[in-house]
Amino acid sequence: MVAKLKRCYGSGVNALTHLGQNYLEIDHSLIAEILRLLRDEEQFDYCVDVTAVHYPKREKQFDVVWVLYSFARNERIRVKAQIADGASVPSSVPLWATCNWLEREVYDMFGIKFDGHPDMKRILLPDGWKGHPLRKDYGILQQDNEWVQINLGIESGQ
Amino acid sequence: MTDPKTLSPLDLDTPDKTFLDSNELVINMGPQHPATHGVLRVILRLDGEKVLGLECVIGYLHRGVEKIAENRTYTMFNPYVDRMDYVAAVSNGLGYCEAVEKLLSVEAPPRAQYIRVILTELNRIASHQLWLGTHALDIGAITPLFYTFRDREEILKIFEKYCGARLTTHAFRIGGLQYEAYEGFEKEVRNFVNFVKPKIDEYEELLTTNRIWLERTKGVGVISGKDCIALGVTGPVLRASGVKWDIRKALPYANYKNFDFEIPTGENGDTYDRYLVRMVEMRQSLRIIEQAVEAIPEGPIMAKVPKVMKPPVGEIYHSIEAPKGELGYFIVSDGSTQPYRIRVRPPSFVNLQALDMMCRGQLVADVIAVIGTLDIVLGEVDR
Amino acid sequence: MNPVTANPPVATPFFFYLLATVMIVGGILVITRKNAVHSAMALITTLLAQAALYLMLYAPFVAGVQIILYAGGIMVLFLFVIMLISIERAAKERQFNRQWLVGIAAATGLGGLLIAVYTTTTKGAVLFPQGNVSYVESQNTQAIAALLFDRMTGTYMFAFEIASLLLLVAIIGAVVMAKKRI
Amino acid sequence: MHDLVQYILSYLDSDKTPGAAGNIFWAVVYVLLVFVGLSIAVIAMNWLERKILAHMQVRLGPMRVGPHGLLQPIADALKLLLKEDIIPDGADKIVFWVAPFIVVLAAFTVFVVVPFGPTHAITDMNIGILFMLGVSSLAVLGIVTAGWASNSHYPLIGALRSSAQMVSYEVAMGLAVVSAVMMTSLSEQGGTLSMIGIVQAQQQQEVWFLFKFFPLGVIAFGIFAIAMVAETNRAPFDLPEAESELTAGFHTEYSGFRWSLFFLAEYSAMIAVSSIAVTLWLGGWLRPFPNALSGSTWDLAFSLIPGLTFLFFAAICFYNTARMPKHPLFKIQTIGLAGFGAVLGLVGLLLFVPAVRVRVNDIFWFSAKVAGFMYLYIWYRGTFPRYRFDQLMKVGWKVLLPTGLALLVCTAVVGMRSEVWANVVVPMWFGLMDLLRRIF
Repeated sequence: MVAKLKRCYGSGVNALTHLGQNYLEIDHSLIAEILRLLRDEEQFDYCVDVTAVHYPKREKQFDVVWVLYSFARNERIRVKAQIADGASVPSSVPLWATCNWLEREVYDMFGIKFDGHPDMKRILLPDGWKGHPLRKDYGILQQDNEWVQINLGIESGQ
Repeated sequence: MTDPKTLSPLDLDTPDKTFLDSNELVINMGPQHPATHGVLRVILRLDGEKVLGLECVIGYLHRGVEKIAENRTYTMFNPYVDRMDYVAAVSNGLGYCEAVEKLLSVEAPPRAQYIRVILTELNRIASHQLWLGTHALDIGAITPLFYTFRDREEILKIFEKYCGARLTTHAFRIGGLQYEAYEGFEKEVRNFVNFVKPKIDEYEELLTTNRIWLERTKGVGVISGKDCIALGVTGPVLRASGVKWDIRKALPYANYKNFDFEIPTGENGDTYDRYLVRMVEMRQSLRIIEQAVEAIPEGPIMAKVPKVMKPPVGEIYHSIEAPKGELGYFIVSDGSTQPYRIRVRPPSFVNLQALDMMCRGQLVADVIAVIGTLDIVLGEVDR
Repeated sequence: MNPVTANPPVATPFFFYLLATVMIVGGILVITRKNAVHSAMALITTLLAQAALYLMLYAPFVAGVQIILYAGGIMVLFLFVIMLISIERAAKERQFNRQWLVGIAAATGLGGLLIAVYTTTTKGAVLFPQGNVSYVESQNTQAIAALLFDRMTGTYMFAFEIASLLLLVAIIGAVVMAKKRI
Repeated sequence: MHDLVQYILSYLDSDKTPGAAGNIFWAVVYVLLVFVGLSIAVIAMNWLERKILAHMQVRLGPMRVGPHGLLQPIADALKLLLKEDIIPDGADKIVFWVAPFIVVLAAFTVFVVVPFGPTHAITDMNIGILFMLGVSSLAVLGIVTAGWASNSHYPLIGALRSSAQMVSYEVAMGLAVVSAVMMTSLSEQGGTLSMIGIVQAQQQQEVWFLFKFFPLGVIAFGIFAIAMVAETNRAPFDLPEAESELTAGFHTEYSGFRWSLFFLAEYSAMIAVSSIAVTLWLGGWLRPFPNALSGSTWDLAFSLIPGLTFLFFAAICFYNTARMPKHPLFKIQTIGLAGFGAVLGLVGLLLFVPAVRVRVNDIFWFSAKVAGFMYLYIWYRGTFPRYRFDQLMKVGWKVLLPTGLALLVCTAVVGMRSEVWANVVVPMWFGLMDLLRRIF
């Protein structure tokens, strides 16, 4: 599988193993293609999770991570792509319906937009909230004071 | 942003005065509603009593567990995971400890493994009992609730005796266990198994062949195995739709490969099958417990783990079969004492996504049944 | 033993006028209330008062049927339908057309005609003959059954059955119309 | 003055109900007695339901207010009366205000014709059973208007469900009732709709209508027993107030006194429909085996049962008094329970007095049968899940209604040729039973 991917995409794909778990590092531009290929040709029919990691010091600040599982192969794989702040990622809702809420959560927590998502809005935090709490520059005590004042009628949520 | 009404997507604060004119009736169910199992809010679009569609509004219990994790050491974060799925806290702890152990490349000693499995399976039974009681209550049978709570109490007593807590147990430590099993632990667990076996028959007697229960659950909230996989639905819901997949068998963790047990599956993927699957799961858990109690070895309960944990740089995804489905932990370590990022893959959150699909075309009463059968815990949905 | 003498009615005129007033007030409220539910409630009051009047006339069976069919059955369906349509809008709309003058004229004319016929015919002949004594109290139910179904005296059977057939036609018609929409 | 006393005493020799005898004094007394008795019954039912249900569900139920929670219903009633009476802003004030009274009125008025004994009824109406069905059907109006006037979605859905349910089940209920009324026409004095007449017909035909034309009577009773649960919106047909779906259904927006009226109405409606069932099929006030076990010895034996029952209850109280914790804190409770037992015992002893015994015997048997139904209601609630609305309608229209119609035809045919039934079908039935018994 890895060889095939390498042949197709060359340096855009990097297959690695850490602690016995396989993962692919792929280029931003290849996300849609590779995810589709993994689902359709490699039978990764179950998208376990979509999440992101924030590295503020890097040029491309975000790692977006897809955890995929194949029932047929009984194998799990992670796909990782680096995204710059403000860049958007193709949505995988057409591939796996489960990505709907998972991508919304990534957007809610990191502010990463997914192109082609049917309903790109916040999920856990209220719609009017400012800021994305899982970014590293968002302090643990920080909150949207304005929102709290207006909607809850109190000075601070603490 | 400044308008408080942005809280309510369908603008329910000013009900449409002409709603009776149209065929569509919008009903807001929750966040305070007896049958939404916490603070789930469901906005239903109805045609009469038929559900045209629904939208879940979640996040009322959001506590930012993942953010907290980034500001705690690995050991300090351990109790927090209990607060997600507080009904199955032991499973949460097992998943977290194993994930960090993998990151540290240590393995808990065999005795610890066995005790872990016993407690986790006990917790699975407790979780299923709580599910059964509340689910039956939603459908209108009030008595099973008291039966299941009576028997769940015995499990909580064992937990309390083992680690001092009943619900949010914090039973496991990274690298093994802190507490040795108390004296008479094995005997009590054995007694419990013998005690609860006839009780499960009792629940089944009340419900399995009850005509009204059959009518209320058969053919309600049907979801096919294919849809389950597409929606990422796992756990008993997936198995009831005919997919024989259980992480304990597929990608064994802890020492589950040592035990002999079956994975129950359903055929129709309806509420009744999910009920049956969970009932069988309880019995299978008892089987695992019985085997584990017999085979529990002597030895240390804690592996050699450094006092200050600094896992090497790297990432790990580890998942276990929680009572509700696949519970996964994605941990990124930057080599410091605190996790750089912990992502929890909550089964309830993902399973809840299927609610819309399962409820379309059903009646309001079925929405209640389906919410119950999905077995969600809002602490885990919202984290 | 004649039940009428054994159990004489109490304060007949008082109750008659009370019930009659209730009926008239209810009737007026039915047509003057803008809120359809209020109208329906007024109509129910009228119907119940009417049932009470039947009781006073020693027609308990008719009174019972009145309560079951009209107050308990038909009016519930009325309310059912009213609740399913928008009341706020109906209340805002002007009621019917402005024809209340014509209405009053017609009502007065009709009332006058009734009074005129009543006064002229009772001068000589009796318009309302004395009720058949055997129909009162204890045999009331049986008497109605005899009138309808008895082989000898039952003269209204055909009319009765044909009326039920008419209702059946109405029901089928309603079902057909409703089905077409679905 | 003497005239008045004479007037009052004159009734005591009469063998008719106060209404039929035209005795206003006794009619008023009976109305008050029934009203007070009904209120006590509802209060007792409240306590019993909570206790019995609790014991079915491995818990204790109310235990704190009074010994074994005996004063809990009273405390609850006080709480309800003192609660703020909230009328929602958008509610239709007048209708909101009137609705609970319609329900209560309908539930209480039916007791005018309930026969607790051959003379123990407020009145005996010629159309008794028709009156009961008619007036109890008025309760729907109250429920519908309550739901509508609340101006809220859940009550409205609850009200719509409730009205559809009650109207549907009334049909099946009526059919079952008619078949019982048909059976009365086989008596010597001819058919009757009067509640007292129906019981007398059973006495005269020497059979409870439950066992008449076996199995026709049982089927009719079965239809009625199902329909009456639906009619009173109780589990498993409690959809209008399905807590898990509609919070509280049509009375979601009600609180305090007005809510307690709905509560009162629900329980008195339960007692009312149970009374109908008892009167129509279970021989009303007749004691068990009035013909098979007749004679003065049996009469005496059966007339002692009411007193013995109360003594039994008193004994239970004393037993529990002895089991009370011996702690100063429980002193008042222990004394209270003993006092309650003493009251029950005194009532029991009073019931042995011949003059009282004769008058109260009928009422006791009637109440005992109704109490059996009340227990059934609680039992259902502890056992069954709730039906879904379409299933409920399916049961009503597709099962009960056709069965009822077929039953009506069968009863009519069998009634016209009752001798054939008695001489051919019944022996055949018993023969079949005998055969089965021999085989197994």
